[in-house]
Amino acid sequence: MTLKASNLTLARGGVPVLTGLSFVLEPRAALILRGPNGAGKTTLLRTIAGLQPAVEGEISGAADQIAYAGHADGLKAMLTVRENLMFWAQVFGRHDITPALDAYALHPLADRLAGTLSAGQKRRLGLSRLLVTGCPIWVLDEPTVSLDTDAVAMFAAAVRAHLAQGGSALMATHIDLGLEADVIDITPYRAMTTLRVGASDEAFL
Amino acid sequence: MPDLGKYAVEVLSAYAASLVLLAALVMLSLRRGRAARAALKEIEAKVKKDG
Amino acid sequence: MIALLMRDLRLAFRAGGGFGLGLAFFLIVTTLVPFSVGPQPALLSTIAAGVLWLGALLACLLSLDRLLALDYEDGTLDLLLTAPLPLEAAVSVKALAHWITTGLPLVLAAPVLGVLLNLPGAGYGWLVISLAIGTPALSVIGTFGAALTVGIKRGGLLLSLLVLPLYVPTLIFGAEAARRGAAGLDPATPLLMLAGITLATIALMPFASAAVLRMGLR
Amino acid sequence: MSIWSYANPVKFLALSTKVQPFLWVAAAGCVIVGLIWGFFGTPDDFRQGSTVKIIYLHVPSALMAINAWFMMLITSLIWLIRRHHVSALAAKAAAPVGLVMTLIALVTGAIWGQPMWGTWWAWDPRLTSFLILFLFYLGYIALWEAIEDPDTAADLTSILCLVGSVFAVLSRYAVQFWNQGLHQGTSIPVATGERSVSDVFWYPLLTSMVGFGLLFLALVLYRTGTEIRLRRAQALRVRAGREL
Repeated sequence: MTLKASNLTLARGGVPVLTGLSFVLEPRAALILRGPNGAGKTTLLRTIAGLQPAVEGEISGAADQIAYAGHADGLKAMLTVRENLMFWAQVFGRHDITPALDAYALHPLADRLAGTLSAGQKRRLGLSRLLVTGCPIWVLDEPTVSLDTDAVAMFAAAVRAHLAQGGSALMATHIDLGLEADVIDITPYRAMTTLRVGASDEAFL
Repeated sequence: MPDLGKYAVEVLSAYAASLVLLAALVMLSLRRGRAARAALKEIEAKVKKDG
Repeated sequence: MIALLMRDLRLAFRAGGGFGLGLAFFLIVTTLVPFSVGPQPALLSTIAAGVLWLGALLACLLSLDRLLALDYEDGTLDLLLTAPLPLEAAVSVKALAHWITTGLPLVLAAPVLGVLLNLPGAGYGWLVISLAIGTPALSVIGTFGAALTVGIKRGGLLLSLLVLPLYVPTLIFGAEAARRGAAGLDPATPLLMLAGITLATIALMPFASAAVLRMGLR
Repeated sequence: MSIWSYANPVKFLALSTKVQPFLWVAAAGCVIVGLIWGFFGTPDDFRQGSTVKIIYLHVPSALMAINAWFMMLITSLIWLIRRHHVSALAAKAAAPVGLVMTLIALVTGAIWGQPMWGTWWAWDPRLTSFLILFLFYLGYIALWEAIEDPDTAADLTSILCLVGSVFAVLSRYAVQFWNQGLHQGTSIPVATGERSVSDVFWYPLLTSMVGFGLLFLALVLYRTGTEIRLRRAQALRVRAGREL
């Protein structure tokens, strides 16, 4: 499934942050977003994931293909690792969570309550959720936050395996994962404050 | 002043209460309106100076 | 959908899940009533049906602010929004889970508390029936209120302010049915109206709740 | 030129600034004439005595209390369908006015009810409905205040207004079913065209109702202007902040 975004204008809090951004994400490819804080990486990823509408432009090939992982992992402290994963697998209509446990070395933790895990372990659990969704396009916002070197390696391996199976990944990260990935710097697409088209407060300027 | 008979207190208090409420509403609206005008003027002047 | 229901139920029954809080609240409110109005059996038996309905309603309200706020805080709502599950179905399931963990225990506990308030013998059946028909509406309407206030810090009080007026028709018909039942009158009309409200809210409110959630999470 | 062109804030402000002086004068004139005429120029009712004079406040405010919600319902729908900001802000501006109108109707009603029914408050369907309406206004205003993003606030309050309208109507019937009530029938039945009020009372009442209507309009226009200015100030501030 090819994800295409063309001529996107995106707004945060009603004010345009990015404009004129286009990219294509082919199967088996990864695309890494770079840009300073506040450049609009999270806004872009949330828009691609369908959590907010684009002000202008078109996104194709995204419907029901996307597994999104944001800053929060959607874990329940009072459920075990296994129960948390099983829940997300079932929401996406699947049942097998063993590969996910394998990929992030979660077997020893499987019956611990998620609330008792360390921050890095929680993050591993959150990332393993991507594997149980079975979705071909991963949209990841700072996936490596609070991961140690080993865990980053596990993540890189998981992404590589995902790409090898025909999947694709779009992520915002500052860490070099050693992937064959295109990098797109979104700084030049920053919307000028004079840009009015489509802003929710446009009528008031 | 008309003769209000035995209900004078009721009638007068009804008028007084209503007029006070209406006056309060108008006053509050005007105050908020003036504050908004002032705030807008300030920011418009600043934007013009900067840009 | 079943997965979501099972997860919500499991969370409610685990430690800190809040199951039983509503029930305890219901018990305390019912216990406090005689302290405030006096212990005369005749007085208590006339107000019993209404007090029990009001207590159940308040107990329902108590757990609403956890209904969506917890899922919002840990990011589950965002992830559910991107999942292939329609949001309308998700909020319906969450309302159902709320009813099973809050409404249903209240329905079952009401007759026991009726004893404390001298509920007339004829009233027990109708009280349970009216609560069983009416409490699902409370959960569904409450879910709408929870969806409206989901992104708001300290939205609990606001949630009550928004939801309580919406509860008026349900309370009127529900308590009326229970009261008529207790007084030995025919409760059919208010019960049918109550059933109508419940069915209509179950059918329509999830769309409003889902729309509101989508707008609020944007 | 279509009516929608006034959905543009600048045009709306220009027009509303132009008509407002006339509106204020007309509103004040009608309210004052209606009330003075009613207060000094009408006889006492043979049953209700001088309390009948309260009608010149009670009926117009009750009328506007309902019309204000109705207006909010329509402007909310326009916002949801056509996304005109002025419409959403007009709904926001009208809510406190409606709240005060409801309060006046409740207070005058209670003061009137005391000598007539022997009680300040009765759980009569009309009184109860107005109390519920009051609660709806409170909730609506509180929701506007609680949400930071103005567009999200407009969206959510619009839906609340829609859902609230349905429940308000439902409550009206529920309350009627629940208690038949003391309140007299409607004073101005629209359908039959027959009035239960005689001409002596009717003309000052009509003047007062027109006055309250104009006052409502003037207040809403003024307050909508305030909201537009605040919104513009916020928009400019956000953008000025991002330049830095």
